Amino acid sequence: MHNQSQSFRDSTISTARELEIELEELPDWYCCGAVYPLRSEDLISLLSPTRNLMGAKKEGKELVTLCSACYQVLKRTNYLILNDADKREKLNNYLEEKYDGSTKVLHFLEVIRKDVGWEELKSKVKTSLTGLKAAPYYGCLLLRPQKELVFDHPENPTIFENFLQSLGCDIVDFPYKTECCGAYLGITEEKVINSAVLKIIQGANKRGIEVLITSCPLCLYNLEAGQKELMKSGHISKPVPVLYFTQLLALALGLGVDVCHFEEHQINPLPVLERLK
Amino acid sequence: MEIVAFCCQWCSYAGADLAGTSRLKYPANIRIIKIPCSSRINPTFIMRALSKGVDGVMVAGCHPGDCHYSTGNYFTRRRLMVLKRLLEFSGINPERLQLYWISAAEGGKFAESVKDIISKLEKIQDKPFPKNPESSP
Amino acid sequence: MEISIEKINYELREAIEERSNQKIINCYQCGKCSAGCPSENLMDVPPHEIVRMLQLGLIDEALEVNSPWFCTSCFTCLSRCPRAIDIARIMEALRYYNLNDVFQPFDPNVLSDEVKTRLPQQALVSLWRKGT
Amino acid sequence: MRNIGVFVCWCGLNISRTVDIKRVVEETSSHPQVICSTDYKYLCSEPGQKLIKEIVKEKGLEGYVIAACSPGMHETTFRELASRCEINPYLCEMANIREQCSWVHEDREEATGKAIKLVNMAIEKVLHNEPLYPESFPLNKRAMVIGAGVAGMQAALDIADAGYEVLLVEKRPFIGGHMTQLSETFPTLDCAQCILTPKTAEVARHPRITLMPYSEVEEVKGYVGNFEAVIRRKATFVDWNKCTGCAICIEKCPKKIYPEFECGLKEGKSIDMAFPQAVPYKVFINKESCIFLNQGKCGVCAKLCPEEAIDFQQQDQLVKEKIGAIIVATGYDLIDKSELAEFGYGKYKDVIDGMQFERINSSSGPFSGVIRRPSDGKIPKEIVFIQCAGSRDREKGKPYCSKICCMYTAKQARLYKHKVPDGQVYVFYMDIRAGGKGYEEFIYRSVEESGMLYLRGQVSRVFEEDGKLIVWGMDTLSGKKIEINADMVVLASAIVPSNGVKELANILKITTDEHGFIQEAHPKLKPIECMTRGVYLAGCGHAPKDIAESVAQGSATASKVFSLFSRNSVLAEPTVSIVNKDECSGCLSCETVCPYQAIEKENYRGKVIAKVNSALCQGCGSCTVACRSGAIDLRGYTNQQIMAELEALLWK
Amino acid sequence: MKNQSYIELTAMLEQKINQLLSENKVDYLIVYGKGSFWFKTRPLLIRKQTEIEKVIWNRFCQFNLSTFLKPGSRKGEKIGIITKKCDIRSVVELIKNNQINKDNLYIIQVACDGIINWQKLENLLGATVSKVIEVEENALNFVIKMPETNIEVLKNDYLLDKCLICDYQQSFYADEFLITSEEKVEEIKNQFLPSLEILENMSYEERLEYWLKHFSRCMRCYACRNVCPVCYCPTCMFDSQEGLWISKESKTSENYVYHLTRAFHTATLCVECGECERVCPVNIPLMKLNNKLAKEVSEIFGYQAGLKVDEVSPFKTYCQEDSDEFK
Repeated sequence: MHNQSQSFRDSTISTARELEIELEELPDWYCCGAVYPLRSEDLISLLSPTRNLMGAKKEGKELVTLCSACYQVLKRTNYLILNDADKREKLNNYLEEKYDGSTKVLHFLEVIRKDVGWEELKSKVKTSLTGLKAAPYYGCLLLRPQKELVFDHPENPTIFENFLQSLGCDIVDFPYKTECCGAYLGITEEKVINSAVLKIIQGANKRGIEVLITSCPLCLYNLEAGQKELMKSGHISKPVPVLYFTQLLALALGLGVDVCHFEEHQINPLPVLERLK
Repeated sequence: MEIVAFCCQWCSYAGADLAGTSRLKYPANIRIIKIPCSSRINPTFIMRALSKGVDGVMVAGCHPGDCHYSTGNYFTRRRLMVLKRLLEFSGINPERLQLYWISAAEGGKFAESVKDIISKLEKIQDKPFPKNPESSP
Repeated sequence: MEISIEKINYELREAIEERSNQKIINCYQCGKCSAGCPSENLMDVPPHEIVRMLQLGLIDEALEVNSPWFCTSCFTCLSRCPRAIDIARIMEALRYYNLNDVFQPFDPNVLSDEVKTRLPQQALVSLWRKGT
Repeated sequence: MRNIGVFVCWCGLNISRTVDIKRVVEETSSHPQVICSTDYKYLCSEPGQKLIKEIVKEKGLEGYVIAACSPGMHETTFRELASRCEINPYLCEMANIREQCSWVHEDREEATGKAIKLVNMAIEKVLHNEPLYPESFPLNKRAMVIGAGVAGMQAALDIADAGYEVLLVEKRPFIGGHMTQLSETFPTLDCAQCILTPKTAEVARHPRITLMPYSEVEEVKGYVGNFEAVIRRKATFVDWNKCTGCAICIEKCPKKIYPEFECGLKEGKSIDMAFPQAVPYKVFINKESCIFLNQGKCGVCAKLCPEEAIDFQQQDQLVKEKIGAIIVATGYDLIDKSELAEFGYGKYKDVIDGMQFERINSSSGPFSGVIRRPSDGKIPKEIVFIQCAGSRDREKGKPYCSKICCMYTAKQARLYKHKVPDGQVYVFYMDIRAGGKGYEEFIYRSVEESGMLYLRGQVSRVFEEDGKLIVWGMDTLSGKKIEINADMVVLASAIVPSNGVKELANILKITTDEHGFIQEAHPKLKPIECMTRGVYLAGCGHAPKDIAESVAQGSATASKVFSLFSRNSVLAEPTVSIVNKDECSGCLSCETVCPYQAIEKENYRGKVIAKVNSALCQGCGSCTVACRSGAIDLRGYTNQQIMAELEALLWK
Repeated sequence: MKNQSYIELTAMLEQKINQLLSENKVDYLIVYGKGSFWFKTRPLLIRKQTEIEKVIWNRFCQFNLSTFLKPGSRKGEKIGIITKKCDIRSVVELIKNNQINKDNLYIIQVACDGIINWQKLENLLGATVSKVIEVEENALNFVIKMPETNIEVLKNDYLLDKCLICDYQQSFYADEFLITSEEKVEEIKNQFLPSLEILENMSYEERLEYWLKHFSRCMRCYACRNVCPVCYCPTCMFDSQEGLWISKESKTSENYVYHLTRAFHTATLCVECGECERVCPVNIPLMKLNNKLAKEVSEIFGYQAGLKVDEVSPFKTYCQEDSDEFK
């Protein structure tokens, strides 16, 4: 994140400060592995997320993630450790010390909902984003499988909508918000991305959506890269900028554009955002 | 080896019958006493049986929640939990008392349970209650 | 198609059930998974048919098709499946059995620098994870 | 001490193959109380029973043991035989040497040894048996039917026609149940109202049926033949003795609401009548929405009512009723909207369930019979029906088949085609289950004549785009993913038990299955009896079923009630607990363990002691263990008997 | 607690009783009276104020008087009873099990500092026990005054086991709690007698042998049953159906069934007052059975007998979520 998603990082850190949420980088964190291991015997891949969870436990803190993928991996790992005694046992054999699954895994959105609250957030907004036709793009990893993540309703999630509402945006009902972007296949199987992104962007255009909001670096990348491709091939004319929810939050809280690093984006959001100031 | 089985007539006794109609085989040293509900089993029956040198007592009832008398087996469960510990404290290997939940549809489970208790009893080293204790100590 | 006891590969089916921890025979072929699958259009065989193949023990056939490689593990199928079958896990298991023969590890150097700078590590890590 | 006879059955080869019958006979005849022991090929056969009868006469037996199959099989046979031999039936015991001996053991030696033990145990038990005589209780020849749907009404009518009083309790303010909401019915397509109204009218005017609409059962005490029910008659705020149904009040009522009857599709008033043919033909006030009841002003209806029937002071009333039998016909509801989110149900107006379609299609419905979509009233040109919406879905906790969806979907599709000939119908199905007279033919007539498209597969998602409903489905037969831009989507939603059934079940002490449907006493042989004697079961409260079946069940329960009422008293099983008054300490430990509240208090020699209500007692015997002094014992399974069996078993 | 305070308490007691009788609050009282021997006491039933001076209160008042409520409970007479804290729990059980009506009962709890186990004194002094003048005490020791010498013994060695684990100073459910000013309140100590562990650690065979040895000495005099305050059945099951459960002869196997059954029957009711063991002529360690069951019951169901009048005994109710150790 320090390298490629400064936008995500800085916007988060600054907004958190603004909202008086104490964030602290996990000392010597490990990469969670990005995908939750789906083979039942694959325990090794569970180790690094477990180490992170244990790290948080040592700190006696809740583990907050920004990225949907990390969220999915950490929360599911925790779920497994909590509910599968046998696997817990096996895992603990690999670990320096026992971990029991007691760490609470939260997404930054949940933290805002829990510690700030939508009403409170509204009151903190300096530049309301009224008139900005925004739609959330949840993607997959935040919502499914609901049984393990219990993040929001898998078919009709609302947490992003509530968030955007408090920022003053005009919410557009966007059925594609829960459709997949093609995930890591973006690298090897372009057509997966293109077909997925095409659906999503066309849907967005039809509804006059000006900006899509996400919390997943990969979603963001795919949506942007995909759009560029599709514009080349002329499948879409009107690109839709994609932003991290924290960037929009930063703007609303009046923290200025520099924390947002809009230059990172392949589809420049500024034209859309100009209006706001 | 001699084993007494108390079976409630609605679930486990019917289960035993099913084991029969499905011609499942199990050892012959089990004697079934039919009772209306496992909650009819007076702990003294079990003490009596064991003190007369029976090797094991098997109690079988409907699965918790499916009791024909709706709550009977919940009481059985509590009573036997305590009885098991009392027997153990009195010097009788608690394995000698086994309780199984067997529904009328579980002929297989009945046969298995009989084999189970027998294999457990075979493992037990210590002798059952002496036939004439007067001479023993 | 001729089915025979020799042809039906139960060992491998069980192995796959084991690895994926899914009861393949639970599927009653409603097709809900395929209907919602984002990459169905790119697969030679839609997800529910893969499961059907496995049910019939036609493992070799199942291993030949490209479908597993197009599964993005978005869990849409799982979250709507009336029988709670996690097809993503089944696909993962199939990928696993395929790796040995068809898989050639991905070389990041083929990517343009432009892509490399922008692409989140998450993408590469996932890809390698899935492909190894 | 008694003279016992032992009869050992060969059961052809079934027993004799593994058990040495001769030895069993010899060994047992050595028992001091056994004055004769004999065997026969088939004891249950005519000659077998004749043989027993003769020997009983000749030897003057006072009780006997039958060593044969399981008591579950033939106990009744041989106990009836006993009474024909002038022996108390409870002096006959069976030794189960087939199911629990010859069939499960191979070693002849062991099997024979066991058989002998089992017979000895039975002998000991008989020796300690007491002759038992079933107690009889008077019974109250009056039935209560809970639920005035088509099943309940049928039961009520049959019973009333047979000359018995019936109490018909219905929680909605009108009778007829869900059938009143339907437009036409499969497979004959005759109008639901047209075939139902004659029945509702008949129920209303029947001299022996007491109708209790807008009422709910609060409490039921007692036992078969002698139940006592407390029923809450909810306030309608209208004096129904005065109301003539002139409907002026409805016309003038300022408060608009969306009544449940029209499934939220058609506007109604706060004071209203559910539908034009409602029985009773009376208006009622919706407590939640009425302006006067909530804000204390308005009262237009009261001012205008020519009969001065409006009574805002009206209160719920609790009435006590004595009845002898109860029929539960509580019916069904449809699965909750939130469960079907992937179909956009509850989110998009034009995604409706089957019942809503019935209302739309009904001439008294929101569009007076013209098929329009709720959102904009347009006539849908492309319509998608989705079967198994929630049914057969383990994950939604409804693994069962709702049974009627295949049929009513075909019906609705067909009716749609009749009214919108140029419209296109798509039906997503998983299997077609049309097991009923003329059902299969009906389905195929629909498919062939009306040219609708049946797609084999489920729908994954429905969402709105450009004013259309995008349906993502699968046709597993072609292996193709199907995308349809539809104008309207109709879900054949899963059927669930109507709410409140669980509570009612507790009140009636009957059981419900894991889905909340009421449990029958035996899935095959007692499909309409409940676990509690005197309580019977009809209609969809038991499981999803169609109108014909519900009616059949209604009549079936009625016939059960006849056979109960045809006697002047009920016999109770004599195998019940009994208290030894002098030994009872009055600690009443037995009271709390009794599942049937059969233990009552009684004053005896200046102390309070326990008393068993033998009508309530079901003979589980839990009390006999709770009782430390052994003052309560269970007839037929007394401590003596069980100990005797135990002793016999320990003989070496 | 000095002898002085026992004398004070006795005075308070007499005064209270006097008041109760004079105001006809009770028809009679069950109290402690002087026994046949200097260290013995006996239960006493007094109806008249004139009998009051017979009332005593000292370190030898061992009986659990609630035993005498069993017969009294039937006739509607008003009864007053003197109890130690430990005994009240059995009164509570009798009330819980409808054996006596609280309205007809007046409970006087008297502060107690532990009861001296006189069997141990006898064992210590042998024949000279008759020479004892009195037993004084200081902080740690009992001082046994003899004509020639004084013998000092450690208190805790000569108190009843149950007293070692009892917070006897607290008032509990009594209508009247008599306590002198200078009392200190002790906190409750470990719940269960350590002596169980020895038995618990034996092998099954050793344990069986241990019990059979004891049971073989049982004469089935039924004293344990008759003295037990919670053995309130008008007819015990072993009497009612003679020879049904066990044969009349006192064979070890029969005794085994008798004692285990009794232990099971009193489980959830036994308040561990120790009367059964006290009265046993052949000193069978019956309390070990009772203590064990009390321990198990409280571990499984978190229940202790005789603590609350409105508490339901675990055998009279059930919970679907009970741990299911059976298959």
